[in-house]
Amino acid sequence: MENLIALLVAAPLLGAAVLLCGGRRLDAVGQWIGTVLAGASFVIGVVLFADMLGKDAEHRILIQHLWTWIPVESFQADVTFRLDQLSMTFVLLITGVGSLIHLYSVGYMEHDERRRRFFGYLNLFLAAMLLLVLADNYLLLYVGWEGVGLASYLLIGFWQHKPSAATAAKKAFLVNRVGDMGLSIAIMLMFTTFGTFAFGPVFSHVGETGEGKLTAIGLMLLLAACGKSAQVPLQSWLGDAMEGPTPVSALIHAATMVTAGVYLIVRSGAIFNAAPDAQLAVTVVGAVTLLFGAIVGCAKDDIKKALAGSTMSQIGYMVLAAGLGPIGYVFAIMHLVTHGFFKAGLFLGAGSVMHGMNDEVDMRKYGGLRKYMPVTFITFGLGYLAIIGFPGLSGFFSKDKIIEAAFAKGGTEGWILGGAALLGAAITAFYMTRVMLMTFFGEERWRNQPTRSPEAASAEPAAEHHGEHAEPHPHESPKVMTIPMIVLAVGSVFGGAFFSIGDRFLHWLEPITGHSEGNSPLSAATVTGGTMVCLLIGVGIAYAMYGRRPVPSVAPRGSLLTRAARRDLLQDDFNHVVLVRGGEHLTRSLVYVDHTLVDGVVNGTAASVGGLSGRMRKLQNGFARSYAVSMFGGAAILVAATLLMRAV
Amino acid sequence: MSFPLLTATAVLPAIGAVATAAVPAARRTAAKSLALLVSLATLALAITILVRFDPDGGRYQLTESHAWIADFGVRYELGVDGIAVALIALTALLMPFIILAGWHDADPLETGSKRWRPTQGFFALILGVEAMVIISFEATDVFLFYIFFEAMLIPMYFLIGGFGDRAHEHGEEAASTQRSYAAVKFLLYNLVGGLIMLAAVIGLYVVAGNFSLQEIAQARANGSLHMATNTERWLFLGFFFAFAVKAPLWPLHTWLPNAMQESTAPVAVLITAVVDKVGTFAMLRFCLQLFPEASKWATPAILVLALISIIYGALLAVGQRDIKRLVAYASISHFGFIILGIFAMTSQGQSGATLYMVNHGISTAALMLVAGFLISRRGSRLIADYGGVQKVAPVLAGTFLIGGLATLSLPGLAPFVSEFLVLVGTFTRYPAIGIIATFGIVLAALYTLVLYQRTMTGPVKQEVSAMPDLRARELVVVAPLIVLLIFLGVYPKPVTDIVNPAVKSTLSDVHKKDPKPEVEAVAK
Amino acid sequence: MNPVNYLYLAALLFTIGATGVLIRRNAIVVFMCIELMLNACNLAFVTFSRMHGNLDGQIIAFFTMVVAAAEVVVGLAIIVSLFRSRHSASVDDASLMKL
Amino acid sequence: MSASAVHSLWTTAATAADPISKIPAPKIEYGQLSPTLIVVGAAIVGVLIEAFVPRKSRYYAQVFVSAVALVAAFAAVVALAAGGYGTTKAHIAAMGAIAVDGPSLFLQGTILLSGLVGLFTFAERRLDPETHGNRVDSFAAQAASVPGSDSEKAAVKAGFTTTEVFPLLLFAIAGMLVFPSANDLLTLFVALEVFSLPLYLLCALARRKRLMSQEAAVKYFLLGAFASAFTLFGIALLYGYAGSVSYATIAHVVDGSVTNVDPALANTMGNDALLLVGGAMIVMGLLFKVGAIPFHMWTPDVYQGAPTPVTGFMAAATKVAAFGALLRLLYVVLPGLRWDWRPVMWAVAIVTMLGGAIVAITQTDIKRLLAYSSIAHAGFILAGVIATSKDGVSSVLFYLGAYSFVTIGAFAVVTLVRDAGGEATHLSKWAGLGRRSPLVAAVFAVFLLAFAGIPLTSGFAGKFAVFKAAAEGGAAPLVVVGVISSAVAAFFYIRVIVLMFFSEPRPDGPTVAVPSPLTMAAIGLGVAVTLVLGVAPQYFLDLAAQAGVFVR
Repeated sequence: MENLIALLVAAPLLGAAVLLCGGRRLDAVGQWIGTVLAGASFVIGVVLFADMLGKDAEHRILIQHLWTWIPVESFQADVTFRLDQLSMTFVLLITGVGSLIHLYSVGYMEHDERRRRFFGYLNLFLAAMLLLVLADNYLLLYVGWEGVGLASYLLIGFWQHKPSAATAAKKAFLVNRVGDMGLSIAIMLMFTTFGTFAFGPVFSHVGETGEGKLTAIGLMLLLAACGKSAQVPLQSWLGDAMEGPTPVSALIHAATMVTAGVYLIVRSGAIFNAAPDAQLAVTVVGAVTLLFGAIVGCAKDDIKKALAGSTMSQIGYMVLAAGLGPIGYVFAIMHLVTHGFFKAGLFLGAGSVMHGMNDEVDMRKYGGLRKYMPVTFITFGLGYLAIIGFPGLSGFFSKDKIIEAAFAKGGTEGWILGGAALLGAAITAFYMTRVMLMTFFGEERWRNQPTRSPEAASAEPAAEHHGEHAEPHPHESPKVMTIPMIVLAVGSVFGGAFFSIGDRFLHWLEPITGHSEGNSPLSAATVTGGTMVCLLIGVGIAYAMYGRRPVPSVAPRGSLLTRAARRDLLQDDFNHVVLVRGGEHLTRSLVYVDHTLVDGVVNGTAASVGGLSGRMRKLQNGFARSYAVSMFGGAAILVAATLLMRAV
Repeated sequence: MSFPLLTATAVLPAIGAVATAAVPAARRTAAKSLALLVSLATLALAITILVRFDPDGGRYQLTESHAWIADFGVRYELGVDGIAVALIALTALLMPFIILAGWHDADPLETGSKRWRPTQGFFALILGVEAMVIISFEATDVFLFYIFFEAMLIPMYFLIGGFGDRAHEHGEEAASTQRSYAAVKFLLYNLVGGLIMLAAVIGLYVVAGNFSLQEIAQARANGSLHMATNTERWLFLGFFFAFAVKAPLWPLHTWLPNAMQESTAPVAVLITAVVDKVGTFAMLRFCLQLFPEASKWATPAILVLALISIIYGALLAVGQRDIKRLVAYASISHFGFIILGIFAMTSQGQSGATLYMVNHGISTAALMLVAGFLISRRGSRLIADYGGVQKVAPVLAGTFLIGGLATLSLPGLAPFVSEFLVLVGTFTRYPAIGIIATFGIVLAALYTLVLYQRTMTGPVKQEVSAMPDLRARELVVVAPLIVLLIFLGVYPKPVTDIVNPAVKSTLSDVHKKDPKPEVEAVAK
Repeated sequence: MNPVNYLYLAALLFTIGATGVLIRRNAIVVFMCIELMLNACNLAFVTFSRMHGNLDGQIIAFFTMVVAAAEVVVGLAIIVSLFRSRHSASVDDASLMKL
Repeated sequence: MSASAVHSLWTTAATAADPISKIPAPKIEYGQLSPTLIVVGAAIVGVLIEAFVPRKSRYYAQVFVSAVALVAAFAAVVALAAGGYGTTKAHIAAMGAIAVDGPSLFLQGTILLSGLVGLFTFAERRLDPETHGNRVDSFAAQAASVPGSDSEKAAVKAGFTTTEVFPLLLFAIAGMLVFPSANDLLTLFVALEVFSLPLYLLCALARRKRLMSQEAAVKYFLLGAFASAFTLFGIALLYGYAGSVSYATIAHVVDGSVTNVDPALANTMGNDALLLVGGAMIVMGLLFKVGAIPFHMWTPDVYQGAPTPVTGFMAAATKVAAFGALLRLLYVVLPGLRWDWRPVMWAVAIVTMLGGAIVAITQTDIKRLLAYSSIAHAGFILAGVIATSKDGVSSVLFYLGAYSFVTIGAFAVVTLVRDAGGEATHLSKWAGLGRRSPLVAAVFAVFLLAFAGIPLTSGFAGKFAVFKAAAEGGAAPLVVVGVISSAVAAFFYIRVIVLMFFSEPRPDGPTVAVPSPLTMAAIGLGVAVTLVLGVAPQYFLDLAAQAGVFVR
């Protein structure tokens, strides 16, 4: 059975290779090759899953050793896959959602002449992501880790002719690299500490080293997670990443890749459990980010950016949960999965809206779309209910559990974290309602509008085939796009319930992550109630602001906070001033130094020798008598020196 | 006595060089094909060496030893260890690509006399360099090594000064003056280094009485040859200086950007990918084996310099406006990594460094050659003159991107393996330095992606709108390199297996052991 | 009388000759000064010969004279040809080659 | 000393019963002196040829005689060496005047060979365009006629050539043969003059640029005479110090190993002031010949002005002879004084190496450039001289051998590059030579690289040998300085190469004349020796090593 594991990765990899090297002759069928291979990978996943369910809990770990990768003395890196419940969960999520989004893209990218390459990249991403979750040691994981980074770079910058896209892609890669630094340092630390970086040995020997080392490792892992999962302080790239095609935003920047950080933390649970300080740091980062993202989400008028903010904040939840240790791991993953459903759904919905609105992304130019694109409206709506945690829907279960766990951490920390989580829930409700209202309700602000706000100009070449001018004609998207949305909507409705009833998910993952019930100061019921209250408050405020009165189609100046939030709470400005400007100055001055100082010294020496030569040359003045003088002087010196030598 | 394989491998290209030079002026293509054939034949010989070499065999294999200049205690001694084998293979491997890539670089445009044969000269010189590089990898006699280490400069000098980019922003006159400036700079830097090494070589003779690497190393080991501490240090510095210039190590690096900027892309590859490797290789083989104590004494300083090279080179690469200069500074940063790995004195570090030499050779070749194709199309080296190439020449852009990704050592591509080994190897002994060096990978991403973004993406510039995509010949050059990058990235074991034993014995020469992990997590 | 004085004289003559070479312009005069130096040497030889009581010095003196004579031949030939082509025997005029 | 003692000198002489029997007949080993004698004989024959052979056939006769003589002399040297006179049977010949030993034989061989090659360049008659249907060489048609005068035109028209150069050359060579093997100071001095005077004349005989040629001759002559005056005075002082001019005796006195000093002589004999001053002055004379700073200033002017074949011969052979004599003087006569002269020579060597290299950087005339390079090389050789060890001697011998051929070859190439005004020696004219005639440029590049001491050329082997000896002799600082100055020197050799290969050829650039087999032979030999001594120097190193011992 374990021999199938390699195929999981191989299928999409093959797809990528074929599509990228295949050349123009594959342009026609490219999208289908990609989709089929993604599907194939999903099927294999399902088969393995079925097989795994067949076994009992302790025999569910499959190891497939492929080959020895880097053997240098004690440094032994192998290409070994490990399929256990945790990775299984991810495999299904990745391949499942992935396949759906492939399908969706077939319609979405229909008119893009570089479609073949797009699907190639998507497959590449799947392969890398699967490698990431299937790796049995950190170095191999690192390969997948950077692989997904590459894929996201390529996909964000897919419309390379747009400078904004290219810049966003570069930014994403760079910020991720900063995180990757953390991961590589963590690996080095593990190697020096344990002499290996394979999961098994490291986790089993965690106890034998000091907490300091482990904390260091944990913090480095956290840094990596921050980069990949867009957590504060490395979150700045996610917003810009929306430059990519919407399916990409759905798959990579909502459902799967950005959750890799959570995977990393949960996977390294053993280490974190032994390093409380690191755990605390994780929870703090999570809490901060979930608020940060939420606030940003409130201020954005660009529908995708608003959703991006929400993604950030939702992942904040997961990280927070993961930071709580055994209490939270399972729920972190569970929320991750449900979030995968509804956030992907929401993005696809947003994509569908844009598709119908000449790729308009400014929600202020939407409004009252529900009757033009019913399917989109319904699926999006369900996703919306799920994310705000409407009772019974998936978000409700997963998020609720996290909030409970946060309180269960106990002590002041527990209160603070729990409070943050609750507040987050309220804000989530607010901004999602805002999105909902601005898009599907209210008067139709897109009528007699100068279409296509300049910043969205030529946003997506698909537009070139729609009317560039006059007002848009909102319409429902083709089947190939709506079907995936529907499927995901189903997932986001029933997923949570399915997982939580009888703690299925808990029992499924427990053998890997371990689980412990914290002693919550509040009863589960209280927490749920509190959540509900927050939810209502959020929705209420949003309704008051955007449902009752008309939405101005140009953004009002807004309060200081709003304006800050619109600019991602000034985080980018900070980066720009400190890193970019500073960096430019540094490099420019270094170039100068290299030219004048380092090079100058050498050239200076050469020049001075030349000058000396020129001066000495003058002595050769052509007059025989002066030559005689020098000889005479020379002789005198010679004699004097010889005598002197004898004297001393 | 068996067939002198090593000598043959070095002599073949030498003969080829003479033959190529002798081809009449009119028969240019003949000369080119001849050169290509010779380089391929040399590759075949190199592969034979690879096959005949037994990783678990003695330290130096396929040895040859003949009397040469008894008065100077010099013998004609050849022998290869794993490190040398790897580098010889690299050299022989790159040559055909270099020749193929430079196919049209030396077609004469100005009318010299009937007997003026730049094309023949160009390829003859390239083969000459190959011969000298190979023999200096093979030499186990210090003097023999020195001779070719020095002699190498002359053909390189003519290659740099004699042949430059076709189109030049300031016209041919300015170009030739800049070229000869670069050439002279290259030569003087390396000559000064070499001459200082000469003093040390003489000193070594005075101390040791002969030049046989094995004998001296042995004598050092069993204590029969004692060097006064200061003597050893001075000699070490003499040797190291020369190698540091060649490598190049900050602050002796400034010749490299000029040289690479002014010479044609294939020659630039020849410089960084092949010739400079002799410097780092020699550190590993000569500095450590001949002067173990002094090496250890100098390690801290050298590590710091290497660290500076890494960061400094990367930062300057970010600040460059000229594609070739950018690659040059990137190389400086990479050489910093190599030297770091060598002097970390751990098996990971040194194996990594050796692997790095190979991988850097391949990756730079890929990146630089594609850059050369790009430049030859547009006739400018300035980054600012490009934009949106990806749209008009996707394959070119793709290969360029892969080359770039290799340069920023993306996991899955060969350079990652070596770079990570170097980092780990350094980290295990000097955590702080290891961490600072890690910043290099972020900067690498920065300069590579900036380069790619400015040249390949964005709206299509008017001048590049008509740019043709890679031609067959160019694809033949690039594709194998890329395949190799991926293969060695996924399965570097063949190389490491060859290299590891050599590194092991080098380490034992300097009496260094890998630091033990704190916890014995893996059962031995 | 102490023969050492002759040595002093010889040294004096030698110095005078050398000085003349350094300060005089006319090639002929310069050449004469050189001859003077040679003769100073001869004087020294003869004096030493007398002091040592062996004849070597005196014989050497003869050799020196012969050599000096030969030098005169060559020297005058060169100087005269120079004079004829330049119409001046000043050594300072002959400074085409410099630097 | 008392009057009576002096009086006794005469009386003894006067009261000799049978004076004839008192004077012992000199015993001359003609066989061992044969090389010198052959050359001198040939020179005299040459003079006779000038006197009796009709003008038309003089040239051929002269060339023939000189060539035969030189070859024969070389054969004689080889025979002597083979006879073991270089090693086991080495001894003092000709009543203590000449030392026949390793160094002298080796150097004589070198001088003869470079003399032969020099002869080839002298005899070259294809480079200058034929005037009035007469082949002409690079020597004045009639030295006596005033430049540009009618008589000169007439002489040219008549197709005169100064065939006297060949006997002159032979005389010079004869003197050079004696110079390094002279074993007493008188012989040294005579030999010095014997090879100097012909050179003075040869310098004046250029066919083109006669004014410069004559000027060179005057400068060379005046300064040379000036220097030899110093030498002579030095000899006088040494004589005064030791009471003899024989090397052996002086050495003994210096060592203090001489017994029964006549108290009457005590006040001069063994007076160190005399010794030191005298020694310094002789050394100065020799340093003048080798062109060491500060006695070098004649070198550039003379090298530039003299006819290029003469320059080449002079640069090579004079250095060989002078360094031979210097070696013998320092190793045989003044070893006891080592601690006095070594520091001084150190200084001279350093100044010479650096000075020569640095000034050369800014030269614009190829011949002057080579002159300064030869100065720098003198410095390198001095480093070997200072080693004061057997290795030192042999390394210097090897270096001289290697150097002389490179030099003659280089100057021979210079004679090929010509324009309307004769040889085009200004560097700017050499621009792009590599494009015009790659072969010549390549050959010259080889010579330059040899000068620069790039590996695989004889220059490197020689430099290595010398520095090695110096380092072993404990002169490590000298080696470092030498290395640095080689770096500086490399710069201007490279500059010439850049000029030849990388810069665009001038439209008014010079043409490269196609020489006769003679010059080709000279150049070819130069290249061959350069490469052979660079790649496989072992045999010659052995030779030099065997020849490294002086006889006392």
